[in-house]
Amino acid sequence: MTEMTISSGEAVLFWILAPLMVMGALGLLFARRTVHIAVAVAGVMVGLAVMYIANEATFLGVAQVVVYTGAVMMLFVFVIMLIGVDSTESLKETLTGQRWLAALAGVGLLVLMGAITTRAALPAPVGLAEANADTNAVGVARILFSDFIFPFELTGALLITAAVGALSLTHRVRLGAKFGQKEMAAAKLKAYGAGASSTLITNRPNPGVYARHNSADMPAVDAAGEPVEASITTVLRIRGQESNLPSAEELADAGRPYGQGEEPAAVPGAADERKELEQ
Amino acid sequence: MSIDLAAILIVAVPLASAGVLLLLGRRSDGWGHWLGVLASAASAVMAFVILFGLLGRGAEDRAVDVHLFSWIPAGELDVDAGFLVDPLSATFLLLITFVGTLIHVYAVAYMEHDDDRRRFFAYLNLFIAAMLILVLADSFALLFVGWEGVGLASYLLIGFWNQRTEYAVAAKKAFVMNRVGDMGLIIAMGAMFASIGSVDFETVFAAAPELSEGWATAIGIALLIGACGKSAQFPLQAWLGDAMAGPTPVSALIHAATMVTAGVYLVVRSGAIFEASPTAQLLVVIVGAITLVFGAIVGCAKDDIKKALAASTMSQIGYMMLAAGLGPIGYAFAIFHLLTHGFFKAGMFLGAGSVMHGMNDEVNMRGFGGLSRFMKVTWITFGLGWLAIIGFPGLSGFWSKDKIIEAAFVGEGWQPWVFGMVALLAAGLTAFYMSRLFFMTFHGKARWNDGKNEAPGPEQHPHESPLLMTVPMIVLAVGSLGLGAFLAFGDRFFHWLEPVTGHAEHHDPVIPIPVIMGATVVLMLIGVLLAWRQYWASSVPLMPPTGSVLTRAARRDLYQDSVNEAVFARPGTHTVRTLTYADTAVVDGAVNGLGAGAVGLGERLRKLQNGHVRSYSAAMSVGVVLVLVIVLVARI
Amino acid sequence: MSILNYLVLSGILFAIGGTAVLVRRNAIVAFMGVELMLNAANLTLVTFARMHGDLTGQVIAFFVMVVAAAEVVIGLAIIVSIFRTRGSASLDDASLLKS
Amino acid sequence: MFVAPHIEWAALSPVLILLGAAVIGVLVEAFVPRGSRRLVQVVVAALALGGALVAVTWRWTVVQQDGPSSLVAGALREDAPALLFQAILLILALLALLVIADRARGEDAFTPTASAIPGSEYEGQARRAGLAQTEVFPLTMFAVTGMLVFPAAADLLTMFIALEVLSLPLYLLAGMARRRRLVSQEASLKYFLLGAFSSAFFLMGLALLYGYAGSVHLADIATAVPLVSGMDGLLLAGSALVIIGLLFKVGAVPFHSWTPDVYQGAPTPITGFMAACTKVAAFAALLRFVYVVTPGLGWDLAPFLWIVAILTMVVGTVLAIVQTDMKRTLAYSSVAHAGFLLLGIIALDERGISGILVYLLAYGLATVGAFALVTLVRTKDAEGNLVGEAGHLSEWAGLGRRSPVLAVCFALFLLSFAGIPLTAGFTGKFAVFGAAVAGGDWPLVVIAVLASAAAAFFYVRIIVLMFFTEPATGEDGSATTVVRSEGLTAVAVVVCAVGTVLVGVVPTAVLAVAAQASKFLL
Repeated sequence: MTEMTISSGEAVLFWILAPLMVMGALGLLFARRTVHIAVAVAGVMVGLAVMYIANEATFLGVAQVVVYTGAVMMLFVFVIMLIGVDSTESLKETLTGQRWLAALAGVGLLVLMGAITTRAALPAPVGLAEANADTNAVGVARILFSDFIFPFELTGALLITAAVGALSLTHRVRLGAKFGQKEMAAAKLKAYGAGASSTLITNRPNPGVYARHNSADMPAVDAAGEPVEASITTVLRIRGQESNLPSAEELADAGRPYGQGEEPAAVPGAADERKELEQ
Repeated sequence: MSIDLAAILIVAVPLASAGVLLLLGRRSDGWGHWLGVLASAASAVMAFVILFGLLGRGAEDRAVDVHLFSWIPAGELDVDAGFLVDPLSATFLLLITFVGTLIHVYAVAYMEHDDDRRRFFAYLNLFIAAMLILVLADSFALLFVGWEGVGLASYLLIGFWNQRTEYAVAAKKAFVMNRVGDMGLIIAMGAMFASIGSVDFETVFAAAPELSEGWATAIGIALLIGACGKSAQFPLQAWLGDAMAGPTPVSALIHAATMVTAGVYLVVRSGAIFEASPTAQLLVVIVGAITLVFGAIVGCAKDDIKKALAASTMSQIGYMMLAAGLGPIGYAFAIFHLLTHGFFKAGMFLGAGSVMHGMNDEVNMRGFGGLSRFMKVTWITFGLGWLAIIGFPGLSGFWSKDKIIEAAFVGEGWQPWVFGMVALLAAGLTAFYMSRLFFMTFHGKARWNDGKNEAPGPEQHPHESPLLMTVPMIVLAVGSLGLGAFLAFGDRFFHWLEPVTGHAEHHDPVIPIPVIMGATVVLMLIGVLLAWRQYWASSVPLMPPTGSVLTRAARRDLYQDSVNEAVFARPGTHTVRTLTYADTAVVDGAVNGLGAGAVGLGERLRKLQNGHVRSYSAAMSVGVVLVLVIVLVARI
Repeated sequence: MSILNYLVLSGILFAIGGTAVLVRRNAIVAFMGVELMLNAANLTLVTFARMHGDLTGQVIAFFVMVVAAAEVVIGLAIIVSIFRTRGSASLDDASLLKS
Repeated sequence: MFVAPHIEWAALSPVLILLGAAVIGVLVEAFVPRGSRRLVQVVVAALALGGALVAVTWRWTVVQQDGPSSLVAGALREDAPALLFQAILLILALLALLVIADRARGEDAFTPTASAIPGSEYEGQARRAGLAQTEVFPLTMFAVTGMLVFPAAADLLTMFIALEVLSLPLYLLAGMARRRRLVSQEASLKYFLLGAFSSAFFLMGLALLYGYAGSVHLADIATAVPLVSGMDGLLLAGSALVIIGLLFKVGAVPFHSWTPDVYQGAPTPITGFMAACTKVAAFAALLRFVYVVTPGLGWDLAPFLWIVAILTMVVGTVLAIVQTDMKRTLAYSSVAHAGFLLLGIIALDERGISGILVYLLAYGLATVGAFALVTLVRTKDAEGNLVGEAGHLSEWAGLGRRSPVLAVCFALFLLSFAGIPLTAGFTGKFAVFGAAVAGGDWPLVVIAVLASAAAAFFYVRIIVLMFFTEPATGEDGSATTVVRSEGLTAVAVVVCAVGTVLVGVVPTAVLAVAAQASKFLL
């Protein structure tokens, strides 16, 4: 076995990638938005994939991208979407002493792991040129299907467990009759017949057409000239973004070309919205 | 019947009976108690079979090892379960089964009105079986089984009337204190295993003389702790008084005749180990001497008849311990006193039970007095017990106690003087407090409400107990009267025990024997006389004389009694107070403190278990860091 | 430049992952910390494989990926079911069990 | 170039039977109609456990004859200790399965459907529709499979995979309690997160040991120990981390904090199952690792193991004293037992192996039995509706009067925990402490004896509570009641009780078998 040399190209690659990866990992400690963290960690995973390839583990590098970045981290992102993509977390610590313990543990692990590896008199690296003679994938497969055939089979149990577990925690058997369009209509009619005035049989009225920027926030007008409240989606009303009917002066200005009259800032909700966007 | 079979049956019969009674439950309520009596009696018959079997052999062949089965064959540690029948265990077999059977009979009447009488008998049988295993065991491991068994049974029996919380608490206290002693025994076994590699008697005692003194002392002290726990010796004596909460037959059986003497048995049985370590031996003597005096002083001040008897038991076992610690010269005396004590103390406990039976379960002696007219049999039997325990010449106690006092005076240096004088003095104290007890109960003026006097409390109609109760008392009284003389005659008992205890060279005490004997008798008479003056010839105040408001007349009486007060009662009470204080503060304090410390520590640690998973992971990772530091500290 | 650099990097990532488990309240983020720890171990394995000239380390790393994938499925399923119950994935909220 | 590995199918049969049963269980979920699913699952699981037990017995005779051997390219090691650990595991798992399958009052201990939001209308519908989370059975089978591989695992990777195979189903099962769903889900989350955390440490240890020896086979590492120099840091840190990963599973302090929470939150039959079986499996693996890899490291690892053992015994005992919840008390007592068992590991003596075997059998029987009884003691509200298990200790007061048989059995298990003679617990303690003394670990034994004496205190406290205290009725009229088991739990309890007594009174046979298995051969 001959001693392996590490090319300077690999060194350059390492010194570019490693700081980036550490920064990405630090996002795990300091970033506030969950989704940012997930993307940062996914970045670390890609970095790892590159490092695997640099370490003559081509197959693993590709698998890392496919399995980790492609599947595992995306699963994380899915779940983050599920429980609220814009969830942020206050970084204020509530448990007394936890910061100190965490610092102690973190620094301790760092120092110890560093000390263990740097103090060890590691033998000169052999390199995988020989082992990878028939390509890396073939080499890996040989070991996988000979020495580690039993653990390999055993992982099957693991994957089945995962599938069964995920299903039993999330899959719901339908109990009772299916509630389709037909049943929905029948139920609505029944409720209307019972005198529940809040129930509409028909569609809601469309919003108004006196649009200046977004017709969805403008109520429709009934025959008496009064706004129809139900014509605006509740979401807008909760956000306080619905508009009021234009006043007589505004109506008088309606003929003017857009932009020459008053600013749309007169519309209360719009101002808020813009402010939010600027943030 | 062979000795082997008898030895197995003697344990199996009461055990089976206990099992039957517990399993059948209420269905056996009607006849259960008689089954219990029968089982115990059958054991007693077996005990006699064994006795005669042994007597039929030569002195050298009087040790039969009954192999039961191979119990724990763990590698080098090979523990066989087997019984050792020899004169020592046979003596105990007789005591346990004979006295036990009498107490069973007594309990049939005593517990008549208890709904759970059958269960009581099941426990009694269980106790008998466990106690028999204890004395029959041929290894420390099996002895430990019996040891735990009697602990459990006594726990069940003390707490039998567990409707009342304080009784259950007393039961628990006994259990916990015993556990401390048990630890001593476990440690002793561990030490034996480490140093000798075995825990069966034969190997251990054969190897004991070659043991280094350090090991022997360690094992000896650990065994002593075990003995102290079980025999209520200083400093683990506190539970015995509280244990009087149990029904009186229990007190007679467990806390007078059998279980509390297990410690003495252990020390005598392990004689070979103690002989290898003079330090441990000296400690045994010291413990015995302290308890002897302690019990006697406490006995002087207790007004509760059963507690006074319990204090006396403690003190008498102190005598036995003292003797056992003297080495081969004392073993036989210790066992002899144990045997006679078993008879007269059990008799007196039964007598106390009979008094309570006649007095509506009253236990305060200040509320007794003049009962001799109403319960003749009880009076006479109790009187014989009293004479025996104070060492009245000719009665059982005289023979056995005198020997111990003499033996205590044997030796060189300061020890014979100190221990001899302590033993001698205690004889006087014993005479005082036992006479006090006897006179306060049976003589003097009646201080209970007989409908005519002005004594407080409900009206009492003292009456003699039924035959089932008096007959056992009579039998035991006969034992108190003649057993000592019978066994001491021609040193017959000591020759009988010789194969076990070895032959002791006869040394002369530092004071001539007749002088010791004379001094003992004189001290005894002084004690009786003082007690007679204070508790028979003069009236006994209904309230304890210290710290209470008394009438002028009572005060004058006090003045009259001030000598007695000053000599005995006052220092007595003060000492008792100090001792009880020391007891509560130090021993209870240590036990409670350990408990409180554990609870306090627990409460602290509990805070760590705050339910936050992040705290858990923090604990884990800090743990990992610390572990790595510990592991690597030498390397990096 | 020697393979030691990779080992030190993996040590750093391992420590960061471990610390994240302690400081992050969001269960998902804490779990990502665990994943980072597993990946750090993988990097160590791959580096050692190169050092020894033996592909076993790579095979083990591959196994770890599979295990991690299964673990992620289970873990996220548990987190989702907790979230559906409590409306929160904060680890500090889940502290009913304590002494 | 590629040599197909030789696979010893016969020797693998116990694992294969269980794995097959698990897969069949999953298929049953898919294809058998809901009404008969449960019955089929129980039968399949019980047959598989029984079959595996027979297979293990058969392999035992083979190993007695032919000696130990390596299986499937060295992934597994078939030797006497492994088979004995597997046998104990299967017996305990079979007993635990009876408890899991029992439906006292027509309800099992599991939620009708784990996917329902607790307290939601859907959950009520599911309950009324009589749904049952029958996935519990295949999941249990998977867990047992992992446990079965654990004692035999001869390389660290197999050990790691087995660790995950046994852990993942348990994470899930912990969250499936019928009542107190919130707490149960919390237990599941905590167990999962901390378990994943600890397996990351295990993995890092594995990686370091691979770096040290260039192999993950225990035997290769052991041979490398005297040969390789200059990398002791890797070896020591790697061994320590691997041991930590295993100590987490056995619940040793300071890696124990999950134990009380998870034991309390998980469905009680599952608590019994994992308290008994996980401990057996993890101690088996720990034993193999320590005895095979680290004998040469004795002096370097001893301080660490000593400290952990002492902490475990003391903390477990002390915290058990201050608990008020029955399951938590038992959980802390199991922590203390882990400490006692560690004595056998530290002993590094052949007798340690047989001691641990016996101790685990005794502990497992008492644990399964005790938790089985916990499932039967329920609280009843003023209207007489059952509201759940009686968790608080005070609710156990006076049980000896109303259900003497149950209380006596429970007391027997407690006495066995306390190590009172003539119970199995005594035999176990005796064997383990004896081994530790022989190994020269004197101070540890003294601490252990002190701790077990203190521990007796809280066991006795419970016995006093059951027999000598008046039963309490809550202010709202709630009371404690004992439900009749369907029969399965009763069988399990009786078997456990008989076993506890037998191993205590006539331990000869058990000790003799254990003594035969007291050697790990590389």
